[in-house]
Amino acid sequence: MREQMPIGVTITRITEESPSIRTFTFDQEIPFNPGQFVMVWVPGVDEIPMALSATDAITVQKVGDATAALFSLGVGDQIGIRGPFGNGFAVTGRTLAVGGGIGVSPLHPLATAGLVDVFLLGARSAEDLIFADRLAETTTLFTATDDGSAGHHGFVTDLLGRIDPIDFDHICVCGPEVMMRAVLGILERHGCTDRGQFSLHRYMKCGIGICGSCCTDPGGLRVCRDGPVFTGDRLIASEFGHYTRDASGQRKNL
Amino acid sequence: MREQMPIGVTITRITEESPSIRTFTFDQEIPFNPGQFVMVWVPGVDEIPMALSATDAITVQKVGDATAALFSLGVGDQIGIRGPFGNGFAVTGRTLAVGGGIGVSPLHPLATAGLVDVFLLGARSAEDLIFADRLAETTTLFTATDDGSAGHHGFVTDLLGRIDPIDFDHICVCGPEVMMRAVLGILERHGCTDRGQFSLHRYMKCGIGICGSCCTDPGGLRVCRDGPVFTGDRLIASEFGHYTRDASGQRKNL
Amino acid sequence: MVTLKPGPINVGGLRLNNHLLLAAGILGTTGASLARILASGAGGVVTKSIGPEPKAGHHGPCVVTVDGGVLNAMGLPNPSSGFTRELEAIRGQPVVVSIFGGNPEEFATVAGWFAGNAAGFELNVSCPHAAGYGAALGSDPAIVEACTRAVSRLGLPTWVKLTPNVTDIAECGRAAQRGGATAIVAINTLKAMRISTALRRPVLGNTFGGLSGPAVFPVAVRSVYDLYEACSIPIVGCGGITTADNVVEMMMAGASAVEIGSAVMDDIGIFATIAGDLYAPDGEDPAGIVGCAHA
Amino acid sequence: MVTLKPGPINVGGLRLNNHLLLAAGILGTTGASLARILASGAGGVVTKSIGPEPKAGHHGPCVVTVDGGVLNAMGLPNPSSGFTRELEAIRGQPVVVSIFGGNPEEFATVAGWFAGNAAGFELNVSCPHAAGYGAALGSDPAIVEACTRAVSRLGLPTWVKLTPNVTDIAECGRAAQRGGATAIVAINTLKAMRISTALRRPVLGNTFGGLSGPAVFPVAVRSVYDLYEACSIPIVGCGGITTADNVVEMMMAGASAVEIGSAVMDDIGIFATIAGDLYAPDGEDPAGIVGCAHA
Ligand SMILES: Cc1cc2nc3c(=O)[nH]c(=O)nc-3n(C[C@H](O)[C@H](O)[C@H](O)COP(=O)(O)OP(=O)(O)OC[C@H]3O[C@@H](n4cnc5c(N)ncnc54)[C@H](O)[C@@H]3O)c2cc1C
Ligand SMILES: Cc1cc2nc3c(=O)[nH]c(=O)nc-3n(C[C@H](O)[C@H](O)[C@H](O)COP(=O)(O)OP(=O)(O)OC[C@H]3O[C@@H](n4cnc5c(N)ncnc54)[C@H](O)[C@@H]3O)c2cc1C
Ligand SMILES: Cc1cc2nc3c(=O)[nH]c(=O)nc-3n(C[C@H](O)[C@H](O)[C@H](O)COP(=O)(O)O)c2cc1C
Ligand SMILES: Cc1cc2nc3c(=O)[nH]c(=O)nc-3n(C[C@H](O)[C@H](O)[C@H](O)COP(=O)(O)O)c2cc1C
Ligand code: FES
Ligand code: FES
Repeated sequence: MREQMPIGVTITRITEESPSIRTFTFDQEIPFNPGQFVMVWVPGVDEIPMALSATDAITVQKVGDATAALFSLGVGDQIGIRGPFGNGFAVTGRTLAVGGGIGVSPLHPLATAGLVDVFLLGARSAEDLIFADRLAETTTLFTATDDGSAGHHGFVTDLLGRIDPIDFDHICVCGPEVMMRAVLGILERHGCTDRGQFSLHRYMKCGIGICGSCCTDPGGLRVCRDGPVFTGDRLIASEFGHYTRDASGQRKNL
Repeated sequence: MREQMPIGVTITRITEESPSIRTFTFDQEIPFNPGQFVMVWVPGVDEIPMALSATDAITVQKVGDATAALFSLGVGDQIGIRGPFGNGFAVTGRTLAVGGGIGVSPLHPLATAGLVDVFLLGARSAEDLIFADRLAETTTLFTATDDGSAGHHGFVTDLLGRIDPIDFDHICVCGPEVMMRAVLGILERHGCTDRGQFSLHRYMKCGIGICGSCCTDPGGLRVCRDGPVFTGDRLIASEFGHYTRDASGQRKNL
Repeated sequence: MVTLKPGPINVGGLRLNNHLLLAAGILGTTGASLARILASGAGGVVTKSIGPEPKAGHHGPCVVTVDGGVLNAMGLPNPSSGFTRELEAIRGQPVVVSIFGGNPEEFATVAGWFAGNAAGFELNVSCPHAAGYGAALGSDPAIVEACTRAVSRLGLPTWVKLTPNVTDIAECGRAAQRGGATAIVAINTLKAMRISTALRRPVLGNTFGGLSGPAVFPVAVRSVYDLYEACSIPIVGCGGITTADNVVEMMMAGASAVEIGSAVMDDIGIFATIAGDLYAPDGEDPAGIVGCAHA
Repeated sequence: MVTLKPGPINVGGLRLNNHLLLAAGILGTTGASLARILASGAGGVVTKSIGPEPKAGHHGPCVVTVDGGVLNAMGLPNPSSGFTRELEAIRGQPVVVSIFGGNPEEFATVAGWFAGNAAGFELNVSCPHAAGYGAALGSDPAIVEACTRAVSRLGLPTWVKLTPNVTDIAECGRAAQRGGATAIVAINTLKAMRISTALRRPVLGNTFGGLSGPAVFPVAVRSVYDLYEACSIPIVGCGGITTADNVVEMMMAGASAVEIGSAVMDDIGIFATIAGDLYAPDGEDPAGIVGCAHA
């Protein structure tokens, strides 16, 4: 067992992507594969999993204590980073990305690496469609908003209905689990669940596959270590889209 | 710090070299440089330093408890081996070896490797001139005995008087410390102490340079780690030939 | 290397498929995960420690890896009685339910919930980083005895897991034995901590935690050896095991079976790997190995 | 990385050339060897522990290296009063004489021999493998206090080295402080053992020994942190240090200086190596670092 203490990084830039989403750029590059995540230590508060949205950045939606504490930090403040952990996306050939809300975060470095051909991006409204400009530079971007304030008026899954998934070797997906389950359903109908790569969120404590808090039913797959990216065929008969667990290990329906 | 527990070896052959000296050959080869030693664990008794006289053998003179316990073992019995430790001899070019008594043990593998040109071998009497036949095969061998029962009647150092040490790039020496000190004196007179490589014996407990029991004055050189082989120039103004220390660290004059 | 004859074994009232159990708190929060480890070659599994109330555990960081080990302060997160449903998927298998409480009554209450579907219990009186639980009780032999008695009374196999963070672990072992333990498990983690020099504060959310992994193996072997001299009930060795040779060493120290935790991190197939090295048709009778290093 | 301003320091009554001392029992049997370490960059040295009678120590094996550490059972070999002559070569240098005895009187006797040429004393009430000495005394706070008082009475700097093999090291620290210690040293080795599976017996001649090296670093940091909260005298951190960052971490936990032992095995030039990384002209004031990880 090799030592892997958190490294200390200093925040060098904070970008307000939307009222509830900020990108924190720091002073060190972390070599990673798009889709891998780090454990972000907010000193005195907690440590939480976050995808790397770039080699030196995380993009965070404020949802609770630790993310609020992150939002209270400024340029020059320090945070701790452990990782990168997990498998990340694995693509070759034609790739479609489907991101919903903050789920665009792990897909962003895949796109900026030039590995995404078509990108379907959904959010509640125009202001939540983050990274859209940059994604449009390297991918063919289609957007959807719940309120119709930009792009297609409706769900990002609607956009998928207009595309033939079979045209793509890989379909990389990250977003709310209900949305991801809907995408999986579409792939199932096309008989290509194995082309889907879904990045899951589960409650994580260790990030290194030992504590058990992120294990999923029925296979006992560890999201932090065996994932966070799983192909659709491994998710089809699972808890995915149905329930998850909280910090104590109790089931919570989605 | 890497794990280095003693390995268990099984004695496969016991050769009686003389009434008080036996070679114990075992079932495993230990890659080593001639002059390196191992710590030999006689289970239930003690652990003592012994030069490797071959890649799979030690040659032992019975002098006290642990060596007596070794002599009580038979073929099929197990002992523990830690090592090899220390530096060993380093020779290139023309090499002279000078061995006295059991001191021939670490010089033997140097000779069998074809690295010794001339070998001066001394002992109390003919029966103590161990390894002589084998040494004669690969080196030009001259012998001396205290009682004149074989070779020159007198000390091995007398033989050195008939040879010009300056003809050799290296003079490798192992034997009783008084004899080694006499050799060092001869080299000093020839102004070539740096060509001498003396293999020292000191009380050893750890064998890995940490406990301090084998440290010499005045430099604090560790025989187990910085040695056991030292060039003559590093020994000239030292305790070498004058005193040593016992298990408690008390000085004992030689 | 020493190899052992394969086959099921009986230890401390339990029948196990082999000598290798999953240690408590390692991938032990869900039935599915325990089933995965059983399917991967473990002879038995110990669950996450379950207590009287659901607990979210300590704030993070909860785990960091260090040189030769793992440092953790999970804080005993657990779903409490809700865990019964996790056991449904693995009913009838060699599943030891690890339990904790703040006093003998709480131990008895928690054990009661699982009396129907646990093959046995392991009492956690040894976690070094949960105020009021674990080692807070386990360093007092009288409390160890009382907690053990409260559970052993139920008549199910009762293993007691001890802490090495005491002056004399043998005294705690004797206390567990007096309380009716059917086996002793040693060891839980060593109380330890690290500081982030970059952030100038303890790295664990809880400041203190427990050290496990190869770093503690020599301490675990010593503890098992001590306990073997002091007690007559079987001992289950735990702490730092990563190889089949480590298993043999623990058994020679006096362990009748072993638990493996941190090594799962580097290789989730560790049970099959070790079993492959440890067992051979012409292997020795394991009974002859247990405690053979004692003079 | 944090760097410190170089320069001599004062700790527990001693003036040291830097924060880095050689730990007791490591290359500390002869004056020449201590002089070598001083010349190689150590800020001070602690000698081998010296006792009331010459001792040959335990039968071998006395030392084996293990994964991330060293396991030893030297058995306190020492030349007793004869050691005074070893100190002649290093008179006037920052040499702490480590001493041991079986009771307060013996501690006082041994200390008396060296009162003339020791810069200070370190009381070994912590060696885990010498019957009747070391940890046999050091796990009883009352005895720790009495031994400390017997030596501190001489008026020389009196450091007391504690064992981590107790339920509560802070209690022992407070006892040393009451006894008049000018500093506390933590930690000595962890009680441990290994078994040779090939030879089916404990590998150390003494069966039990002490674990040191990187494996124990998290235990040492925790001990120093605990002691810093419990005591007001300076603490000297020891156990598993191999890098300058480890030194900084120990200091943040509360150490005013550190001792380094096992790391000398892999690099006898370790003091210069660490000093080279640790000190810089524009480094921080060390006083600001000590204990800064405490909330
Ligand atoms: C692999 C992975 C990658 C992620 N990447 C991103 C990202 O790029 N951007 C982003 O904004 N969010 C990301 N998240 C989600 C993020 O971890 C949570 O939003 C964050 O932990 C919430 O913490 P909190 O204290 O602010 O919220 P809380 O008040 O603690 O809880 C809010 C919700 O967040 C979730 N949560 C809380 N703690 C954890 C935890 N330790 N592990 C997992 N989920 C938790 C729970 O579902 C909880 O209901 C990712 C999660 C995972 C597992
Ligand atoms: C590097 C080295 C290589 C050696 N190679 C050989 C060899 O090839 N063949 C051989 O016969 N002998 C060799 N010796 C000497 C051998 O180690 C001792 O003869 C042996 O340790 C004696 O042990 P004992 O218990 O039988 O004797 P004891 O009764 O213990 O003592 C007899 C004498 O042996 C010496 N001795 C005892 N224990 C040790 C110890 N742990 N370390 C060093 N010296 C000790 C002491 O000087 C003592 O006075 C070597 C010694 C060293 C240091
Ligand atoms: C992440 C983690 C969580 C743990 N949780 C528990 C627990 O809930 N109950 C318990 O008795 N021991 C727990 N332990 C201790 C282990 O069961 C085991 O005693 C210890 O890790 C030593 O074994 P190892 O070196 O094989 O990991 C935990 C250890 C780790 C690393
Ligand atoms: C070979 C060896 C001998 C030791 N001898 C002593 C001793 O005589 N007195 C003592 O107080 N500590 C002794 N120790 C303990 C060390 O001084 C130190 O406390 C311990 O090794 C932890 O530090 P480290 O990890 O840097 O080695 C010894 C340690 C070793 C490895
Ligand atoms: S977060 Fe611990 S196993 Fe995944
Ligand atoms: S034998 Fe220990 S230092 Fe040489």
